[in-house]
Amino acid sequence: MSLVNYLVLSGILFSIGSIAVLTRRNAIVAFMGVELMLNAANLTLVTFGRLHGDLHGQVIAFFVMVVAAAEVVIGLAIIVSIFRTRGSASIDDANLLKS
Amino acid sequence: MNQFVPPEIDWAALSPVLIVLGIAVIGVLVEAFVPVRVRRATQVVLAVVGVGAALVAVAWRWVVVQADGPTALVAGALREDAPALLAQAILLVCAFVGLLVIADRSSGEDAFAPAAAAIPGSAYEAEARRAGLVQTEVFPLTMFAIGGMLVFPAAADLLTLFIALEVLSLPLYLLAGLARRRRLLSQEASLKYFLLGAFSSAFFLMGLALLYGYSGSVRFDAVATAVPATSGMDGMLLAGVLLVIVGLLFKVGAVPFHSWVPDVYQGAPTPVTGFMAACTKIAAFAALLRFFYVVAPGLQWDLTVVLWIIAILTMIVGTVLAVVQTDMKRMLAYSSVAHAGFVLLGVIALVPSGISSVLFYLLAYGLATVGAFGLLTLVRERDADGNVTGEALHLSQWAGLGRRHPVLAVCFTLFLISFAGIPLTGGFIGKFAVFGAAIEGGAWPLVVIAVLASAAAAFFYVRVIVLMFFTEPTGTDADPGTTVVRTEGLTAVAVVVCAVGTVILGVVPGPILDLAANATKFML
Amino acid sequence: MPTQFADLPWLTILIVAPTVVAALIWLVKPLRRAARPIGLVTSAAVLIGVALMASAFEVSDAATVQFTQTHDWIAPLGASYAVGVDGMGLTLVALAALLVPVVLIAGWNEVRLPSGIAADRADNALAYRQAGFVALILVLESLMIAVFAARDLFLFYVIFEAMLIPVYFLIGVYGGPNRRAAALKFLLYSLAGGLVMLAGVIAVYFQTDGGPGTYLLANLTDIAADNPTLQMWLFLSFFIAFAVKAPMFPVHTWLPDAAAQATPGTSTLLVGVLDKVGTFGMIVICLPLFPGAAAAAAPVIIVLAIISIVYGGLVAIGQNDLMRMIAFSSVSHFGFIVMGVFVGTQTALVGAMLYMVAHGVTIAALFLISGFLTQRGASQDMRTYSGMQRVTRVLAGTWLFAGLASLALPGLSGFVPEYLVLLGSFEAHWAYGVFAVIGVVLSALYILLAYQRVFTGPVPEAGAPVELAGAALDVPDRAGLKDLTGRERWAVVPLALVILFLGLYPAPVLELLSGVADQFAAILGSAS
Amino acid sequence: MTNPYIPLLIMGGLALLLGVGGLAASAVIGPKRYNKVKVDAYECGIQPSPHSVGAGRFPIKYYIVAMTFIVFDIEVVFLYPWAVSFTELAGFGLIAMFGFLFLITVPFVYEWRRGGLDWD
Amino acid sequence: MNTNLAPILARSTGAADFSNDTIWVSVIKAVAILVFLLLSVLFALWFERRIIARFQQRLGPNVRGPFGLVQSIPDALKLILKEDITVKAADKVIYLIAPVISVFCAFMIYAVIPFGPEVTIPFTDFVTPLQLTDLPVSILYILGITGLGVYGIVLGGWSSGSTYPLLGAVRSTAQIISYELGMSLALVSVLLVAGSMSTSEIVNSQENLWWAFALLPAFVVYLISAFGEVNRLPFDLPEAEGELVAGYQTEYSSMKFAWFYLAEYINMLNVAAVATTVFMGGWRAPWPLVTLFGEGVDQGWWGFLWFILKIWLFMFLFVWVRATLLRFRYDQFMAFGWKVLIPVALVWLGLVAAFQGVRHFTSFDPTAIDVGGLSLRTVLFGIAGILIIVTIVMYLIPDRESKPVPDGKAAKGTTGSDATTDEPFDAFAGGFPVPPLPGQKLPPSKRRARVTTPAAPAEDETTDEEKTDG
Repeated sequence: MSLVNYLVLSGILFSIGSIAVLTRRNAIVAFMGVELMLNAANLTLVTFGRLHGDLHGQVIAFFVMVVAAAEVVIGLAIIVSIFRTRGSASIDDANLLKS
Repeated sequence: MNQFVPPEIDWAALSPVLIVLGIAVIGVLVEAFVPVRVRRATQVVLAVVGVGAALVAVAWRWVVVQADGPTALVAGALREDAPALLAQAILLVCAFVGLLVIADRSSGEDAFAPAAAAIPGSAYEAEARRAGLVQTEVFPLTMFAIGGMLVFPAAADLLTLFIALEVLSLPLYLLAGLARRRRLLSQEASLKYFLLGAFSSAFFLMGLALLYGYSGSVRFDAVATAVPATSGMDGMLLAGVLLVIVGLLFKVGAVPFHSWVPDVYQGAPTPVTGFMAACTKIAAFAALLRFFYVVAPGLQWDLTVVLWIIAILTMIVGTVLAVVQTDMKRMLAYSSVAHAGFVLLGVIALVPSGISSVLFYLLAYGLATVGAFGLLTLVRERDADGNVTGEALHLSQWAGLGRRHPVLAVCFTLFLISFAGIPLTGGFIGKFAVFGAAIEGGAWPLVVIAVLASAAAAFFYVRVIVLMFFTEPTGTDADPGTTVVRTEGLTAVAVVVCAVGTVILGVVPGPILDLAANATKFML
Repeated sequence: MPTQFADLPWLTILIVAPTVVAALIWLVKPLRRAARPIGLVTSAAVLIGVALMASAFEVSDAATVQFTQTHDWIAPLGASYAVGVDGMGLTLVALAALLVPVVLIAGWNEVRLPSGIAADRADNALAYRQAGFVALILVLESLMIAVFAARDLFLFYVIFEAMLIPVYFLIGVYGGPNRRAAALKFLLYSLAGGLVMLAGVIAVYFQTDGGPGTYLLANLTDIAADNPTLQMWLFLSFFIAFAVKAPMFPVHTWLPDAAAQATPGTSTLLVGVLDKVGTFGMIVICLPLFPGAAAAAAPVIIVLAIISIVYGGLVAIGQNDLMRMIAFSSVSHFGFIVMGVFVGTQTALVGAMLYMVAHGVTIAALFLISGFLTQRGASQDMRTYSGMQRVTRVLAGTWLFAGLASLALPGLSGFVPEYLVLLGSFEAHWAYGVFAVIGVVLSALYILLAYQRVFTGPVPEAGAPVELAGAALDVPDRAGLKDLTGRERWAVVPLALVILFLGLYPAPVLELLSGVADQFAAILGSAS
Repeated sequence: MTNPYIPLLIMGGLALLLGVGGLAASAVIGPKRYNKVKVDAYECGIQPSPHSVGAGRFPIKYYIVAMTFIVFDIEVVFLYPWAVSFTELAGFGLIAMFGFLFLITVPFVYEWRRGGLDWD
Repeated sequence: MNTNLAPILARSTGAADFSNDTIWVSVIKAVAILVFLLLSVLFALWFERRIIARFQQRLGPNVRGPFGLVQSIPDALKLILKEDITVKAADKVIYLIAPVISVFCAFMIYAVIPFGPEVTIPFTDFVTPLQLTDLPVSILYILGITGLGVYGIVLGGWSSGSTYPLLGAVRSTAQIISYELGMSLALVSVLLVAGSMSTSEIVNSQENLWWAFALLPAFVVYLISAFGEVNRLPFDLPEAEGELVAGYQTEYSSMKFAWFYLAEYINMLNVAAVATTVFMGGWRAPWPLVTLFGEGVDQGWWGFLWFILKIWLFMFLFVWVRATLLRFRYDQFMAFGWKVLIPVALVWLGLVAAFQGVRHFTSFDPTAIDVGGLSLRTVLFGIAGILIIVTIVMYLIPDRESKPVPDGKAAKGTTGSDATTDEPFDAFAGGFPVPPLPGQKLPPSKRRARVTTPAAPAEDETTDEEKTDG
């Protein structure tokens, strides 16, 4: 299987993720979109690592995972606190700040 | 397989970052072990001393670097060179005053929710407030953010940059949601900041991945050397560079990546807004400078168009939208967008003086920003019973403030005219330097637009001055509606430092400019 | 000539002293109550200082910059602190130094208490406001002296912009009912012009070698000589700023508003001195730095100047507001000055320079005296006045005197410069002169018409309604208005003396100016 | 066979086959006797409420556990490769890992002291 | 893959050699493993019931087959033949998938467990390791699959659309992830000394010394975590009958239920196998036997025997504990995981790392201390001994502190909460009875004399017994 396929896949994942962020109104779903984007980047990294024949890509992916995890923690904390206040995790409901 | 070679680590060179992050860690331990009574005092002292010590360390490293030349640290992940150190110093100065504002307790309470996780408006929250609980986690959080920011200008590879980006962002996401009053607004700001911030860092990461794929490395210099090699993957290279730049532009709040700025600035606790507005911008621009100046020269032709458009949009949109704002914080937010556009001129210029001028601009802007937001924290509303409540942020509430509180109003005016770039303030010299660099870099059409935008921008700064000095106060003498609270003194100190700094930068900027003139070259 | 005077850093002292006093007045509470006397003494001292300095001035060498001081200021940007005056600079510094004490005397009671202040705090509040006013005037004096003395382009620019701030506050805080809009308009116009100039200032930096001392005017000549297009752009960036400042058609619209809303004292300084910075800048910066572009643009500018002259005059005739009338007359006068600068003959240039001084004095007299009247009558609308020469004889007389000076009656200050400008214009092209003459006629019209409307005719009976813009208005008692008080007379006396002096014996001043004019006219002449 | 993952795929395929097959088998073999009560949610014999308690939400406490878990999971992610190449990374790796462990411990201690680990 | 992993594989000296295996061999092995697991579960069901019955002075199943050995088969068949109910409120697809995930993940662990050394297949001369496959990252693989297994439970509980399953699922998730940490940390110290994540290499590294002895605290932590991981008593909170009916499986029936049930038992076998492999020398013969009978007992099909024995040793332990201990309260349980297991595992890891560091990277080699022939093994044993003593001492200390409290039972809370109040606890203060918080104690009840420890497991078993036997 050509490595390009992986890149295409990661491109698709990245697009899906960003579309989810941009169009979905639920904070959690949007957040998952972001995670999908990060993982798409990870896939790209690992693929390129393979392409270049070194382990850097994988190592970077490790770091990215860590960062993503930290982001999850912070994100969950924020979303949960909002959710508790409003009983909803919709971004549209959070519109006290005029745009 | 290569034998693992442990990298040489020059601990001394890392000392500023280590000090700040070390204090942050100690701050967390303080939260865990120090009794509540003395916790806040301990945290404040730790943080202030930490930032001060880091500043001293940066100064020391500056001397060393001036003598011995720049070096690569931690196996090349960081660079210790003049621009990095200068950016760090500027950052620390702004962080220092920002920290003072954060630590201040005007009218007896700080700006942060005592129980951030409590449901706004709940009985528990009210109880926590009554019990006089204080939010002291803000100090470690701030220190972590500062730590990330310190790494930012020095980062010489994309991975380090990415991690620093997150280290500085994550605490800020939280800090944005901690406002004592207007909890819902604050939480919402936090959520928006987080979602959009995470979104942009995903873009940054994809850019990183693409650049890694193109060059086989995430080092700036490796990417730069790979640039001339035409391998049929130019599209990937360009996409990667653009995505990375998008991630950084988001942090500086450039149009079209600015949508978070007004909301977050408005919703976040005002001291945090000041800190964030100043320091994030400094760090992000310093990183953008390094990335752009190291990687972009080979790509100049492709990138220029994009960056020009972004710079123009940023200046125009920031200015135009600021004009129609009626909330002080939103107005300053849009003004900060416009300022991002001005600073971009220095980045785009791609000439040595661009580096120093951008740094100078950021210092001037940072001081004025922290000072302005510091003053915002002092102007409060007063309810029917005469109790002091939240900040008076509507423009109309500032009417006639100059009559009652001339010193405050004059300081605020000073910051505003510095923003507007009127001479004898730091803002003017900054604008002068940046525009100069842009003209030197051949971007004179941008300068023309920037000049026009500055003129238009003056309108909304001046409008505030009009309100403060020329308008009759809305309330009566007995019940002014808007009041100015006494501080613990820390904000006063911060504002005075900012004001004096702004004037010094405007009247005798020579020494600082001389210093900055040393920082005109990035170590590859 | 006492040489010990010449060695002192005169200009620096004159620049710093008022600001220091201003800071003291504003910050030190006990001094606030005595703000007005202190301010007057300071400004008088400055005037004496200027006189002493002038006595040390080498008149024979008026074209050379004297009392120079040069220090590095912002070395990385090539900016220096460089001051010095030539004949023209000295004259204008003297004008500024003269007008400040006059304005302070005239405006002694101008500062009123704002509404909504409790009675028990009124005293303090008034003292505070007065202190603020005096302090701002003094700061403005510093800046005015500095701007005429600046021998460094960067320094000039900085002061040029910084001057806006005190004026802005003077209009905005102490002005009339529409002061806010007027102040804003003033600031935005000036700032926009100034920022355009900033672009030019920066560009100049890169057109020269960009080292230390780059901005010294002495080092700057014929920027970008090999690139006429660029020079034209640079010239325009400066010219626009100066045109806004010296209100020229079509960027004059801020002036009538500002002048009408500001206190008479502020208007005096604004039109009498500050606006001269524009024409001053055209002479000392536009001409030597961009001679080629100036010569190329001169015809267009002269056309604009003529439009200013005619338009200003016509609109002035149509004004009902006394202050606006005077402001529009100034637009017309500034047209003369600009024309004098750009027609390119030495005669016209000398005329323009003298015009600046003369206009400064006459306009000051007009503003101040009109101010005395309008404050008494509580209205600036000319239609509410009539026959005032019977009620306030001295006031009417002095107003007429100043007005005649303004319309260039021979023997008064306006005549010689206007004559010189006309002469110089005819020298350059007959058409310029013809149009300029129309301006002279118009000026006679608006002054005399105004005099007729306000001061002649019957004194209206108290309570008689007057048709005003379609609405009947009860006119306050006009018959009971007081004539000029002693203080007010003392304010007018120096101005009248100078008007007479300039009209009867302008030679000393001309001597100061002609050398300078030779120099600059030569530049334009050689370029074209 | 050089690729060790192929047997895993085989194993996975078989396990899946078994899992799905079992369900299919019972679906085919088992009796089907509809009864309204049978398909209701079980709530100890009482009439079931229309929605489950909390409407499918998890109590807040679990989020805290989840977050803490993530922190330690990260730790483990880094500990494993380090442990395996312990001798190669030598003293540098050891010191780095101790630093890392310390940094992980700090928030843990913080959370402990501030009651994040108390389940009530 | 090869290019990347080649260096890592090349370093592995003790890894099993699969180069002879073909796809068909793998298929056969996989089928064998599945069969082995299914049979083991059937056996385990019987085994558990018999043992528990012994503990409770009963007989247990004894009707079908010798000693009731085939009792499990009709039990299992019955489940297939039952009606497959899908509850109304369920999220259909996930409801269906959840048990498959569970059982799938349970099956997958054994793919990397070595059953024995290289053997010659009987009746052929084909030589192959008794292991389906081995990865350079087998341990990570195991942890990963375990983590994936959580999805089965949490999705099953959530998709049922019912209260009790949801609570059970949530509890189960929290529990598994909490205890997985202790488990992972315990494993790190083994990786440290073994220098590999490959299961076969880890087994080979225990040729001289089982890590269970050298790394006793890690072993203990692992064992305890394993109980939490597989939801067994005393940690069977997700399906605590008294509280949550049957936890996440409440709404499941027929084969879907069977898969959950099966997965649970296979998971027991899984953790037993991992414990065996990582800590107990895997298929290696107990070293006294090697000393007694020579290397022969450590080779060939003998390994398989030792492996099975060791697994069932652990299985016995599970049953033993179930029969002995009571269920934890949830807060105690979480506190134990977070405040005891993880810190202990961390500290132990630090000690091991420091020891190894000193040994490898300094000239000072503690294992080379040759005072009276002290070897590595001796030193490790010494450390283990000291730790045991320390543990005992620590165990004693709170006892001494609690002595002044008149009611000895009050200080049993493991949370170590310091919120002791002097006021007596009033259970009815809020209008309805509430249990005491940690640190609070109930006032002596009037009916105290009549209260005895409820033998919950015993009662369950007997009812179960009657039903199946009947």
